Amino acid sequence: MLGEGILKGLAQTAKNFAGSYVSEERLTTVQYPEERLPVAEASRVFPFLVFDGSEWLGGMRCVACQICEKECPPKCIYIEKSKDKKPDYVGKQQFYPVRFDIDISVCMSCQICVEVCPFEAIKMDTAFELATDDRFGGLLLDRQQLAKSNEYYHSIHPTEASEVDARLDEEKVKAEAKAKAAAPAAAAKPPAPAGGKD
Amino acid sequence: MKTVEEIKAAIEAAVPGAKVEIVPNPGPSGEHSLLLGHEQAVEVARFLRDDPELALDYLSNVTGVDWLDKEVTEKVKVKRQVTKTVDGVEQTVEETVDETRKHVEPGYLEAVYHLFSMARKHGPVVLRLRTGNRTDQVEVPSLTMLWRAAEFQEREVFDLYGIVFKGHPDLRRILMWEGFKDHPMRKDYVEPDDYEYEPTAHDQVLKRAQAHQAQAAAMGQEGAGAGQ
Amino acid sequence: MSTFETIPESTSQTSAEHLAERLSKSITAAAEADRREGWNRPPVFLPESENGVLEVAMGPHHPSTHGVFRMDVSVDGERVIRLKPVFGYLHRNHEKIAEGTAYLASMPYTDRLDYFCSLTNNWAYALAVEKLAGIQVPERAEYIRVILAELTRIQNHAAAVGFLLQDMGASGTPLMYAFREREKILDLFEQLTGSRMMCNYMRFGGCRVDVTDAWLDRARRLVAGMPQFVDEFEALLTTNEILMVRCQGIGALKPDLAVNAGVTGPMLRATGVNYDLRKVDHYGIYDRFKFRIPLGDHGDVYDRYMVRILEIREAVHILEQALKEIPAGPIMDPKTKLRGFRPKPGEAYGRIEAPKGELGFYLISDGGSNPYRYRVRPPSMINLTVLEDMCLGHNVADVVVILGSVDIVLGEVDR
Amino acid sequence: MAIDQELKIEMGKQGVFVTTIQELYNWGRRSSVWPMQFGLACCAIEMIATTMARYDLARFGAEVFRPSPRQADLMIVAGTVTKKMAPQVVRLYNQMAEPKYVIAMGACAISGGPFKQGYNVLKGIDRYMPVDVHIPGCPPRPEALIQAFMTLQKKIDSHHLTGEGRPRYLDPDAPGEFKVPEPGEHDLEPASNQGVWPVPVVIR
Repeated sequence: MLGEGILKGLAQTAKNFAGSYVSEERLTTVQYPEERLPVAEASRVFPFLVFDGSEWLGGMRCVACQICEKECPPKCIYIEKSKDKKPDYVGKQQFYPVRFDIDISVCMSCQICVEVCPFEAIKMDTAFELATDDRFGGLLLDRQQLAKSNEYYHSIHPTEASEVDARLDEEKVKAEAKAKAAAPAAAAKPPAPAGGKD
Repeated sequence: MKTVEEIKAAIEAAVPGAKVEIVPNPGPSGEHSLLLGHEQAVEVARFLRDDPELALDYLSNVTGVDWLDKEVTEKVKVKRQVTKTVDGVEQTVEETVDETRKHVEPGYLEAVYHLFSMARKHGPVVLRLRTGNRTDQVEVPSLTMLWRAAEFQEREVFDLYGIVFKGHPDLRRILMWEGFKDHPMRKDYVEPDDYEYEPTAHDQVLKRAQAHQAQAAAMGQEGAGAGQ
Repeated sequence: MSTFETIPESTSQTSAEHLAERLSKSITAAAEADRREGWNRPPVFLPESENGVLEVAMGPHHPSTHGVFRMDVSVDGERVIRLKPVFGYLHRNHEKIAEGTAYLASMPYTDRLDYFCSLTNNWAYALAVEKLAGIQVPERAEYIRVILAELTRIQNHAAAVGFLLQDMGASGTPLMYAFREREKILDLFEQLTGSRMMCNYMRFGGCRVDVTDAWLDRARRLVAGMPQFVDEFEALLTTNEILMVRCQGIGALKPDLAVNAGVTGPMLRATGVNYDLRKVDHYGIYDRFKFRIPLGDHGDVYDRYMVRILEIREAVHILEQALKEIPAGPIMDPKTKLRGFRPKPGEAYGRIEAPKGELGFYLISDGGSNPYRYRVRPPSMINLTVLEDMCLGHNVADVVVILGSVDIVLGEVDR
Repeated sequence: MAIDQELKIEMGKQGVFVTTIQELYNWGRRSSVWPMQFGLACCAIEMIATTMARYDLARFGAEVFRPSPRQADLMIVAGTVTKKMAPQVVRLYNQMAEPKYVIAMGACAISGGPFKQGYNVLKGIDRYMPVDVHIPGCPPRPEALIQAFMTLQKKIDSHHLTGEGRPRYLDPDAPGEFKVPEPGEHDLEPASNQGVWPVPVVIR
């Protein structure tokens, strides 16, 4: 019969329309600002810098090694290395970034900076509500804007963050053991330059 | 499927006077290619397509490659006649001297064709065509008349590399606009200086941004729109 | 004080006549060239109408071209007598940028080629590099790749059919159905890879992160519900009389022309040519799965539509098998370095069956950290070679439908 | 002239609604911003996803996507603008009727994004025409587009009809059309429209 196919299709849409009153499955709309979809744990938008403890500059894990700057495909990271050093999470003296800028108007959210970072310092954030009318001011993030606490990292990527913490703790234990082993050796040989092993 | 050597032999048997050379591929993929001479290229390609055993009816990929001029330095031993005073007597002695010679191997543009067979489900056979140099002898014969698949791809190679395909029915620019002068995929292409605000510039990008700012400063306030 | 230019009175010809004359000359010349070289092309329609010929530039801003694509169409009344595609409005220099950066850094750029199917693009590039450097991929990673590629195929085909219907004038409804399913698949992608569209997931020698059991369970649930969606989609469309009238016999393509023009993917299989790289190249682990290749008969728009729907069903079969059999094990080849990756000199051409056709990557390495030559063989662009042949003689309204059935993505056409 | 907010609420409770012409005008403007159906690249897919059932941009008064620039108020530049496409984008913008707004969606539209170093990529659409809202992301999530849309609505709400804070389309001296660039032999000419693109200098 001519028109049968059309009627079949219309029945389908009618089923979906009526079904949307009773079934969650068929009512897919998310009323965005009031109601939000759960953010996936692996979700990534823009990078941020992790710091330990309460002070953002003191606890920053980044040692300004500039690997992410080199590997970043669209070249949206800019780092300036410090002249002096500060202790990092295992107590080793390290450089820190005096300047760490990410231009999020260029960033392509590819996560390669996170993958290449050997210090677990840069991670991906999940905040996406960043629309602004100020292109030159609003889209260039400096190191203070980028710094987020480890607690925040735990809140957005719990599984990944605990793994990272476990790894860092292990390293710390190893480093301490090494330091302990090195201390008697250093004491036995006083002429060796102090701190040279670091 | 036949090996490259067998294909070469088959071509030489079928197309008299065909110039075919094997270009080896040192990589693990082992896809060696056949370099064709210009005169018989279309004949050879027709043979490859129509030969029932090869039946390469499907041209998958056409692309260009730009090989720049290479400066080759080599050490050559040269015999030279030197006049020497030996035991108070002047003599002419032949001596071997090391000499470094430099010569420039001219670069060329290359069109690469990847052929497969849909009928017999084998492949790839890689064909290469080379131009004389990179400036004025940039013609190679077109294979569009044999495989329509080459139509847009050869146009793209013409657009981006500047290889002129002789016999192509509609050789116009395809990706860039009409009136564009350069061939941007060539290795020595210089981009136009359209400066962009670069807050995170480093390495080459920083160099370019600095060059632009220096240029803008030299031109004064008039052309320094970006300097303001 | 008029600023309008006056038209010289000596012009005896009207512009339409002039146009028709110019056009008929060019068409005759083209036909002449075709005869000379024995091209297999359908006969060229010469303009016969007295009304003259109208040249229409469809695009680059056109609601139904899939992005920024232009067709210069000459129409005689409603009939198309000449059609030239114009590309390049989204030419964003993917190849040039890739030749200037490290091998790894090109991976996120491949996501943006065919932005519906980022995971198959990743796979094609990873496959080409693995071929170039001789890397082996662990078994579990191969399974993950197959699962993701088939999910990509489902969402691409669903969206392609939705867009085809959108072009046909069914504004909204089929596309909404397609996007409803697509969103579910995108949620899966996001949970695994972190991003909805630009997944950047595969690496040379494996995958970036491992799938969890929870994710696999979710995928199994989604795949179990998929046949129901396809049934619903088909009930909505397949026997719809309007769709049949608009699609059957429109844009028919002969198999020999399709092969000669390098057409691949569902478009080729709709003409009846059995050529699917999953069966031909046996790349990955596709020979472990049982699946059939749907083939068309007439090569028209309706066949392309049907082939896509059937491919969704076959993809569901593959997914069911892969999700059942996936083994435990590593997901990365331990020998492959992430940074400082330098393959030995050589070249390789790697290709896979992407949802749109054969997606190939041709790489030349000179031993450095950047590829010397990086080329993408874009299936969408080469499938457009036969666009003119398919459209000649049809109405203008059909051109939009035919273009919709080719299923192009401009990011890949122009790169 | 502003109304005392508390008084207004109090009167609203009594069933008397008070407003100003300005508020009414802005309310009308922001509640029916119709975008143009105009996609360029990857971000366009997320834009389409935003209009689909799950995110449903129609809830914000952006009910229909108009294919014609003459019927649209908002241009969402969704995707990479190449140099070949830029003249057409500017021409479409010029053809839109006032008041018109522009959202630059995604990294490419803002600055060229990841493709910034390409020879055929325009390094930001704001070289040629003014942009109201920028959304970073590659591509931004559909929610991000909705949030940008609400940002635009807030911006419209803050407009004054007269005086300093008035928008561009109420200022007779401000240009409504911008020069369409011409494709030249090596690059677009001009490379940017003077006055639209104030670029800060970054000295390193």
